[in-house]
Amino acid sequence: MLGSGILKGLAVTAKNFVGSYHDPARMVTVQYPEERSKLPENYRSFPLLVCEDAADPMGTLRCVACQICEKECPPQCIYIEKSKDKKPDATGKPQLYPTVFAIDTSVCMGCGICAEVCPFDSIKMDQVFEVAATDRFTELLLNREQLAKPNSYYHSIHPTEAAEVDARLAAARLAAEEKAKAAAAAAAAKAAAAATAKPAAPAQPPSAPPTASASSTAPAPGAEAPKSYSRVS
Amino acid sequence: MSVTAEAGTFLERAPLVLRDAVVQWFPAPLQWLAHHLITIVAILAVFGVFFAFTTVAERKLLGRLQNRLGPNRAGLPWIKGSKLFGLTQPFADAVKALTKEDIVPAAADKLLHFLAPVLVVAFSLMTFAVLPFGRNLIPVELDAALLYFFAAGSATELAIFMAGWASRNKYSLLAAMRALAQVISYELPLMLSVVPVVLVVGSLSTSEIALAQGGWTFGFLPHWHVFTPWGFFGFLLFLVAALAESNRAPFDLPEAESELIAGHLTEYSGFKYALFFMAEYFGLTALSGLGVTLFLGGWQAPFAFLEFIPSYAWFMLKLIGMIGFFIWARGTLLRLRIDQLTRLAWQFMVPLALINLGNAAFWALTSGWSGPLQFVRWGVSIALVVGPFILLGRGLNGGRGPRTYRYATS
Amino acid sequence: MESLEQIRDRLLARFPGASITLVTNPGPAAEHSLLLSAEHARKIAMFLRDDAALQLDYCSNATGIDWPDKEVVETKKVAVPDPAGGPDKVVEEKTTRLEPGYLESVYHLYSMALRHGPVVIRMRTVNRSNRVTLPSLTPVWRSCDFQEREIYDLYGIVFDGHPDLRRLLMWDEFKDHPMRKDYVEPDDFEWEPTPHGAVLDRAKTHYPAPEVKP
Amino acid sequence: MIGTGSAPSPFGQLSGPTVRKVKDPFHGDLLEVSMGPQHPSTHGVFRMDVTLDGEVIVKLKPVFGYLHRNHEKIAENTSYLGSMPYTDRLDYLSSMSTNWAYALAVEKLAGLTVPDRAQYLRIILAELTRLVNHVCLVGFLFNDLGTSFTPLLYAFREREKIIDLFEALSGSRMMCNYQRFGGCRVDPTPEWLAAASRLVDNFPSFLDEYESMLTGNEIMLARTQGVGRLDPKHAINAGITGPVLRASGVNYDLRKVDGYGFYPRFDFRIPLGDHGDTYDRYMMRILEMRESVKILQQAFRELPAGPIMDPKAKLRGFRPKPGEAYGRLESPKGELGFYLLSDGSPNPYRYRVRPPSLINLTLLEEMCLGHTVADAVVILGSIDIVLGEVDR
Repeated sequence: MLGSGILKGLAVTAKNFVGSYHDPARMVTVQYPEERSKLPENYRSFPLLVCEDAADPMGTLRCVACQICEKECPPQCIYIEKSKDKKPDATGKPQLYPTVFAIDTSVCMGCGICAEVCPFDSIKMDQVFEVAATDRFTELLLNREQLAKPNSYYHSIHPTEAAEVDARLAAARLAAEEKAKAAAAAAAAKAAAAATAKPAAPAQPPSAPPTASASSTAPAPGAEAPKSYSRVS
Repeated sequence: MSVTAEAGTFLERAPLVLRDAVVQWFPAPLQWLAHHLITIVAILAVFGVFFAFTTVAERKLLGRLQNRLGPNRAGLPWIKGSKLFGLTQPFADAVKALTKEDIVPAAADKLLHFLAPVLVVAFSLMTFAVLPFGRNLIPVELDAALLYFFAAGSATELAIFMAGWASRNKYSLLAAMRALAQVISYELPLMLSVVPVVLVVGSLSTSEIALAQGGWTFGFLPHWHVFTPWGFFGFLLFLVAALAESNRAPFDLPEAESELIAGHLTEYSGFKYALFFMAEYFGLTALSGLGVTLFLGGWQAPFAFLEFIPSYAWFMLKLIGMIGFFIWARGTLLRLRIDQLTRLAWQFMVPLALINLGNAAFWALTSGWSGPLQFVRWGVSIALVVGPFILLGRGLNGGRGPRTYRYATS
Repeated sequence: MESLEQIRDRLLARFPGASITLVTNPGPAAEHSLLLSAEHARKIAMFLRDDAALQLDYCSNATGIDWPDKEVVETKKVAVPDPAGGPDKVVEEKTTRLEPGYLESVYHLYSMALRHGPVVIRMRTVNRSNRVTLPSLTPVWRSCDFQEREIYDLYGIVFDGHPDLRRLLMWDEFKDHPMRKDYVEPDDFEWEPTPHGAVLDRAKTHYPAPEVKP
Repeated sequence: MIGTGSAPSPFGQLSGPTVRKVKDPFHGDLLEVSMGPQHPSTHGVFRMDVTLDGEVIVKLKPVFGYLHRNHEKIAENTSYLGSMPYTDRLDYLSSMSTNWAYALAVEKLAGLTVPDRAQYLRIILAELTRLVNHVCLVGFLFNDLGTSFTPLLYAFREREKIIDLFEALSGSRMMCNYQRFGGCRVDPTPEWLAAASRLVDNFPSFLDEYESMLTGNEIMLARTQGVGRLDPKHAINAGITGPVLRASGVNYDLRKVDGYGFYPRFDFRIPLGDHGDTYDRYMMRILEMRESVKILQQAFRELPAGPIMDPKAKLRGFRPKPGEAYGRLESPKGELGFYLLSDGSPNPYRYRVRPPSLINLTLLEEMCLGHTVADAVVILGSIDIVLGEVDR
């Protein structure tokens, strides 16, 4: 009969009207600034740079300025300048580090490819989505001081992934240590062999002591950064 | 208008007593003027506030129908963090509308463009003059109140046409034409759905019609017209026609957002836009008030033991109920096309309203039947309503209906 | 479906004057294609659409490809007689030859009726100038309508016989064809000073970044 | 351009209706209206130059390009991987399908294989995307039909639940960037799978409620049945694909025809319409969603364990051998194809998207002629376009 479809429709909306008062499956609205729905662990917004030590972020960046992310970034929003000198990285190997690491977040589309291709687990995706600025040309261009976040922060936003990364890095560090030890042992053996012939040269480990924490050996960040780029004054 | 306040509870008499008291302060030659001014101010105040809260109620109700919260943030500006369930939202909206820039298109007819919102509000306010808001509470007692109501009510569509034409916008022009087509189509069924009431009551005066619906059958069934077959059916026709007349969904063709952007309102902004908005709600309220008066017993209480509640409260309650239904329908239904709209009016509603007129005549003639004949009376009356409805409905549907579909598996 | 060679042979038998070449696709997809000469292309397309065994009633994709002029370096070993009378010296002689570029349009055809495909056909223009024409296949497959307009817009191939050949994506007053490999973006492309695109330079000039407010 | 070159307007220059004199004195004047690019119902910045006789359309020309960003050129200057996030932005309502289409073409180009688990995950996500897309389409269609957002918001409520799942899996609600060449990026946790399975099981009840609300509504039937008919012969010739084609009764669904992915392992049916009008196109979406639910339930039952990436696939320094490939799949909107031509460099030499949204608009004018403005909006809504894909 004419009108039955209309009545059915009215019944459905009435059901939803009542349901909106008691049924959470129907009422899905969240009052945003006061209530927040939980972000999933995989959520990504903009990139961040992981550093080991919150006290000395510039000294302990994991980034080795390999520039892979710069190349792979689809909108080309990353800009990196390599350092001239080297300093030990997380695994203790002497590595370059970025003197400039800038990401233009007004261009960044948050695709996460930089984090995916980073072989050093240095660039990761942040979860801060309330990014606002009054000037889109300068305030959204983040430099490395603004990008650097300690590992503990990374753990707090992506616990599972960060644990995996830490395990991987620990394994790498262990391997490097063992390799260094083996090299040291070999060198020592060689030295000992040499010493039997020529007891003059003392044994020298081939690289910086791997057991030393990276932060302690790194030079102060302000000191090594070129003057024109140093923001902290 | 009957000046003497009848006996009744104090609350029932309060508005009239108050008015008479204030009128007494004026010198005698000015009392008639004071009398009318007070009435006008009272209507403006009551229905102005009512309009404000209707907008917020509509938004909240629609929100809940759509599983949203609706506006719930606007509180008092000087109390930080106050929310008041968003009840002050309309006042914030009013401030916004007042402070917005008023843009008039360069090519527009400036005078008509300005006049249209003024006229649309004026016409829609005029209809309030003949609504009996309570026992003896009617602004102007007219013998031909219904005719006056329709005359004033349909004039609003002319103002809409004016707005559409004066804007010099193609969408507005289309909207104006639609508004005219709509008013021509729906004036007729609207009036024809009202004629049975006039026929049965024997008066065009709205207060008489409201009075005639007093009393109860068996002590519990009110004598409201909606509880008779012809009245129920007439009420349905009236509802549909009123929706169309007040340009509400599913008949909001002049304003059709998805087709004509905002129709005749496309080139309006700021307070002029707000005036159109106001007029729409005034028209809706007035038509609902008329529906309440004609079919839902006016200000009559539904049960005898509830009569201690003042009559104007009953009127308001019924009014709110009807507006609630309009909002509900808006939240559910989709829009007709203009040709379907006119076809619905001419091929379905006009014939049905005419049949219903005959039905009412039958009902009036057989008022003396009693005993088993009473059942015959009801049966014949219902058949007169349902039969044509189904037949015409089938014709209107034109073989449309749900379909079955075939499937391929490879 | 018959193989592409069979189709080619059938076409050659049916259209004796036409030149139809098989273009092989070296990739793992191995979707080879037929290169049609422009003058017979529409007739061949009609045949492909209406032939009972093929019924390629659906042209899924039409696209253009730009092959710019290429310098080909050819090395030839030339025996130079030794003036001293010794044995001939073999000298490698390098000649550079300019291989003229061309624009190409590629159509992927399928059959909805027989559910096979794709048959890829392609056509090449003579050169890369601004008024290079190819026959339009829109009269054969209406689905080429917008796609050929797009090719015209982005590559500048003018399709003869297209019912409504206008630019599709760029505005009508636009001059160049942006998908050509040698397209140079105009400098005043965006009047607004935006960091997009030139971000690398900007990063240099804008570093040091402003103070971060605590 | 239409609308500018005609007789001087009697109403002045700015916003006056451009009225063109027609020779026939009994025919009245025609009104040229530019619907769009700012119009509530053109689903973005689409524009139709419409010529009206009263309210009846006598001419309609679609105008594109307001969202053109030359995606193909960008992709030709980016590595293969770098184009993946851009494909999200083509059909931003169904990015998982678009990702897959691109991955499919690259896999065909480079000869990569996809592990079983990834194949199942792709089907799960593509079908969830189909639900998202169709539920959005239906909601928007009702909005075009003039409801006050109610069906749209019910639809968005359910869509929200699905894109919450996408967010939990891929990190982004709409710009998923999830598929990779030779597999998928993230392996879902068992909790995610359980939540998705629960959602899918509840989906038919939502559809039932949704359908009881408006499918049988008399106004809905009057507005959609017989409106915008498309006959199969023209539809095939115009390359129209997807639900729009199947509403005209042509049984052509790439999930069955090409059998890409693991679709041949799945048991599902293809709904077909007989009238090819707007109502059929609407019902195709509803029925396809019901079939998608079946596919999803089967996929959740059969999902195998194992790796999700082809070990041969390389993330960095990906250079396919020279060659070309055309990969296509049944996106929710129709046949989405990617044509790739590699010259052995890290960037594609030619990268082409075959956008179903654009090509499905080929017959828009024919479908709208003789109908009113109100119908044109509905017909456009029933075709289901996303301007990100139309304009690229």
